[in-house]
Amino acid sequence: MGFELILFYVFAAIAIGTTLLVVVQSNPVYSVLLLIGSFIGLAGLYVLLQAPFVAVIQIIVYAGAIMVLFLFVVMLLNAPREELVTSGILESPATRTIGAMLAIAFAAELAWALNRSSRLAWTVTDVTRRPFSVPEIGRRLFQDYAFAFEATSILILVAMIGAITLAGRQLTEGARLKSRPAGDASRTDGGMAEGGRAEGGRAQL
Amino acid sequence: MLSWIPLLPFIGFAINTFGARRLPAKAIGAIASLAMFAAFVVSVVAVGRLTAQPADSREIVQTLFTWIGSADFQVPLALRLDPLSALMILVVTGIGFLIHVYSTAYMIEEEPHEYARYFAYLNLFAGFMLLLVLGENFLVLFVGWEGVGLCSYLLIGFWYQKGVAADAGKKAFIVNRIGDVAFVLGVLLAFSQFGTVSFRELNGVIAGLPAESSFGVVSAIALLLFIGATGKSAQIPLYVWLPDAMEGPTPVSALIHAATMVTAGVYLIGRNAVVFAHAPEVLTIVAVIGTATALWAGAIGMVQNDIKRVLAYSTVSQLGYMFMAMGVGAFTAGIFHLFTHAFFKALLFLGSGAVIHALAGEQDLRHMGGLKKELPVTYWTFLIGAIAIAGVPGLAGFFSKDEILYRTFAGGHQLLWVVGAVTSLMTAFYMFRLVFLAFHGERRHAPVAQGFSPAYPVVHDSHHAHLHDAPMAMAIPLVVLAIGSVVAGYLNVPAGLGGSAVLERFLEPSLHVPAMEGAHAAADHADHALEIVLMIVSSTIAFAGIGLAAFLYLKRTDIPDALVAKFPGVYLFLVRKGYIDELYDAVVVQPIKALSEGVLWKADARVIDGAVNGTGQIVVETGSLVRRVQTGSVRTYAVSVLFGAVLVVGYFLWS
Amino acid sequence: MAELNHYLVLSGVLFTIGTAGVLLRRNVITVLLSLEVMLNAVNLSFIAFGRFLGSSDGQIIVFFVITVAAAEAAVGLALVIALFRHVETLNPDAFRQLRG
Amino acid sequence: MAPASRRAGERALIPSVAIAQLVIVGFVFVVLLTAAAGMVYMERKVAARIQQRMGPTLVGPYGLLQPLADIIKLAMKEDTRPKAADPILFALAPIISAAAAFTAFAVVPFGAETDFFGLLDQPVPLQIADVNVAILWVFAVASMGVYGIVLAGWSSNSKYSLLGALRSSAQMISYELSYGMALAAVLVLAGSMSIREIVDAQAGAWLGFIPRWFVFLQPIGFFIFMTAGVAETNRAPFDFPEAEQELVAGYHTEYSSMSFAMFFLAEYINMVAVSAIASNLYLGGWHGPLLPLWLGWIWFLLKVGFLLFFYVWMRWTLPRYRYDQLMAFGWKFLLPLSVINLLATAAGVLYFGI
Repeated sequence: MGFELILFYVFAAIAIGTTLLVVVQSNPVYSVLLLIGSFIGLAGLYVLLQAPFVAVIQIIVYAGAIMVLFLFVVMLLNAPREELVTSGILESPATRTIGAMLAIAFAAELAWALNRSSRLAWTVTDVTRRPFSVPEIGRRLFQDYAFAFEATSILILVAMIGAITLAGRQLTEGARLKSRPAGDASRTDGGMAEGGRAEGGRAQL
Repeated sequence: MLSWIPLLPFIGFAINTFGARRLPAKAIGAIASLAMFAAFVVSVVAVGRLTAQPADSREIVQTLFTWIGSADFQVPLALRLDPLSALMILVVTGIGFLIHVYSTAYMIEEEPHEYARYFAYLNLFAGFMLLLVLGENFLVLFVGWEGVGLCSYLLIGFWYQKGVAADAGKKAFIVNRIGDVAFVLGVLLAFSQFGTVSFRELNGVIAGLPAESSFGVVSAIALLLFIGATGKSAQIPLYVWLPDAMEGPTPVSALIHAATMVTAGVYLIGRNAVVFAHAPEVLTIVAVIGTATALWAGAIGMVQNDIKRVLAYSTVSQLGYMFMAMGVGAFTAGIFHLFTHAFFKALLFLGSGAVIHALAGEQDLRHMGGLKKELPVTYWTFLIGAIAIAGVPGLAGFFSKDEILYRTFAGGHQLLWVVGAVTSLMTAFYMFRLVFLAFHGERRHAPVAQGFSPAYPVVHDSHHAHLHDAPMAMAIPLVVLAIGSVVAGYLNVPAGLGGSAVLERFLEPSLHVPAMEGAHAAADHADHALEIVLMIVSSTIAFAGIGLAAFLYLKRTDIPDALVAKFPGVYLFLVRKGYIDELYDAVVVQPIKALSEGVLWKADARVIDGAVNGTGQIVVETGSLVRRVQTGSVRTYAVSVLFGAVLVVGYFLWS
Repeated sequence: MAELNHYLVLSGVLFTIGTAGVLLRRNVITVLLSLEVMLNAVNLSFIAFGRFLGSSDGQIIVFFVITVAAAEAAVGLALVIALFRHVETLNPDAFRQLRG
Repeated sequence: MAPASRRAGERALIPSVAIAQLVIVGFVFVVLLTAAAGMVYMERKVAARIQQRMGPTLVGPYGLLQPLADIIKLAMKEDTRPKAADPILFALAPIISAAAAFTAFAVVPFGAETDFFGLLDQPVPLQIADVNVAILWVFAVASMGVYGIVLAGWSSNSKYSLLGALRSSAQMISYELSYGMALAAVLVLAGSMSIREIVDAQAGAWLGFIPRWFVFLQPIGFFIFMTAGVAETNRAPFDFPEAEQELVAGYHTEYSSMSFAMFFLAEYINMVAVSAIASNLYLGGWHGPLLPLWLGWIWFLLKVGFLLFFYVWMRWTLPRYRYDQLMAFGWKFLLPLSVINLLATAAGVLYFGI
């Protein structure tokens, strides 16, 4: 049992453990942090897979940017713990049970598919043991995948604008205030008050 | 360089369209006229270059760009200048320019922006007309063809406040459509059969074929094109729009409905001389139709009382002459007549315009008379025009018309010749009836200004006041055209009079028709004696007509009324233009109306609307069913997605 | 050393966990996190395949996945905030206004 | 963190080298700790000098033992925690910060390869791990550092902490962009992401006397890097997280004793890391005139020292920005500037083969 295999099991354990906790955790803040942990585990696996570049990117973008975003939102919304008894909201237990069953079925299918493919016996060509150097990845990214690259950049731009328009409050509220008769401003105040609560964070608990 | 010829008027059009409300009237008129003059100059230069080339291969082609390119169907937007089109552009730009100048004075009483609109249309027309005559292939020609049709519609209905004018415009447009359909069909047939829409290629291909003894493809093409021509050039049965077109401003009648557009049909046949030459039956049809039109229109023209309508019918009749010439294979003669006719008919129209202008809108001959003293310039120029058209020796009309008659006779169509001769008698008669009624005798006063078109505010009460003769801007074009009407004929003095048929030899390359060699040869070494004789005959006919007119309308002015009283039927028949309009209305218009009514309330309302509404209904129904799926619960959606995933994966695992 | 199947099994497990999270949790944010988990599971299999087939495509595709994930997170979270302002809860079952 | 270093260890086949590696790791750790302590002393001294005071003098000669005293004092204190605070995160936050600070150093070389005067049968690089994506690694760890602060602020459940945390995280995220752009410009020049290779690319001199340091090719880049670096480490004039006048002590208001010390430690280690990286990327690392290569680490220490002094100097010279000014500066000036700088560099490399 080689060193690399040990590492694999270590990282796999980290990934699975943290991920499980992410899902069962009732406090979103913990979920976020645990997910970061699982990302780091995955990054380790990427390194084992001779993809250090992706590993680092994974940490920078996922752990460093996206998760910070999540954390901020959680803090901004003052992360209400999941209400175990859902008051007023009509739950659909049927969907939940069906969902659970489907998830299990899916897992079964995956398992089946895997032990099928295990007979395919992948063999590693030694050429690929060397990690792909960053320059060559970059070259492929900007030559073979140039179009996809540009498309994604546009996607990002659109997402950014969309996020701002969706979540940006004071701007839109201001605009509404201008465009609306003054009598209607009460709702805006409500919004502001709520914003204040969100800003205040857990301090109010 | 060629492209500039149609382009210049278009530029003028653009300027006058967008500057309509900003530019002063003088500027507008000046711009329009300048555009035409520039086009004329360019044309002259172009023609100069053309003539510089060796006589048998004279042509300048300018391909601007590939207009339509699909597989083997390549249509370039190309202009081609050859002797025929050279003649045409000279006529269009030259006479067009004169008429523009004339219009600047004639339309001066219009509102400024109306004035601009008028000149914009006029320029637009000129541009399209030039495109028409310069087009290298059928499609380019067709653009011009439709363009001039549009402009004629716009200009006939220029005073759209007048219901009559608007109706006349619509009538012209619709009647022209009928011809255009045939024209398009002809072009399509030609393309499907010979795979080209270029004149030269088509004629080249067909020249290779033997003349069709029986009615075949070429004949079909020729016939369709001819029908198109009848639409544009107001021949039986589609001539009915031209008289009504007189509702438009007089200069428009002069330019579009006398000198240029209406001759497009003749030009079309000349352009495709080879095609027609290979379809003898169609040629015969052309000849017969032309002759019939000439006679019929002449007959109606004799009894009309509206000065412009007389001229209109005269135009129709003269066009009939041209078609007759074409029909007997005397293409040169036909084009020649087109050329001379452009001069004197434009002159006559402008003259009548001057009269109308002077009389503040009066158009009825019965309320004119004695204008000789008051409108000297108009009178003399008009007189020259009349003499020219009557065919008095020495003037333009004589040479061209005589050429046609001679060719007809020499071509072995004696019957047509007889009819033509009679028609020329009529021509002389109604022209001088017009002259005498309008200018001689003493003034028959009009009921004071009423029934005038709103466009003519009463300048002054026409009672006893001194009428003002044509102002400079109108007089000069009249004089120039008068000169033209005199000298134009000498371009083509027939060999019989020791002339050397310059024009004929000039046009030869364009109108040269291998298949007609025989006829031409026959005509050429037909003894000049015959030609002289025929000339004498036709001149005497002309004089006879003049004399008759003089006798009836100067000496015994009672006889006409007596005649009317004697044969009321005939008179009424002619005055009512042979009830043709009524006939068409009954035979064509009403049935179509009834049919469309039926379609509207049966097919349209029930079937089509039903289909549409039904579709909408179905959509609504299904929607109200399907919307149940949209539970709005994100979880449900997620579950369904996963369900799909499970299915797909499962499928791939089993297969 | 670790075979391809090790990685595939791992990715499958992670994916299932993520799926379960998406379907069962009552907190939108946790649901979004579970989505990220699923994406990562897929990324892992991509890279594993890429490495064992000896091509760099796997890694490149992962870049695109990460980019899209970033966009998705941004918009998704913005939506969460906007929704939270209307209905004072994060329970996905509460967002029912779009019922047909 | 872990994967990279472990891979380095795995690469070393000969035991003695492996031992040397471990030695180096421990050495780095110790040096960093002492460096932090030294920094405290230096900071106080320099501050004092700038303010025309004597600074610490009592503890030990010239007050050299002052840092030790500080540490003991901190250790002695009671470790308090607000009632409503989130216990786990409250404890975790400082650890994350410190760990991130240390990890950044894993890829920073501080000297040429050496065999320690023949002690080893094969030269080892003076560095923990030579990764071929080292720069990105630094970047990644820097982004990890944010969590320590955010969690500290949020978990200690006090307005000041939260505001400080939000501010500092926003600030760090904003400045990371310019930071990364500046790094990118350098690696475009060097054509590699391994810091060691970048340093070696700066060996030698132009015209014999101007050392081939990238700072001469990248003056703007250096400026951007240092500015962003200061902002990353939340030092003056960008020390908003602990803007005393506004936020008491920012995100670590509620912390005391060792957990506070950890933040303190993290801050100083970050400074050292940034200085070390800066001197590697721009000032030619251990390359310099007059000294043989195996003594290059002296040059390295000198450069780092100078940069650290520069830090302190700045702190006591420049006034603090206002928060909106800070953001405006970061987004509207520094970022565009760094983009332009990157483009210009790329163009230069592409067309003039610099």
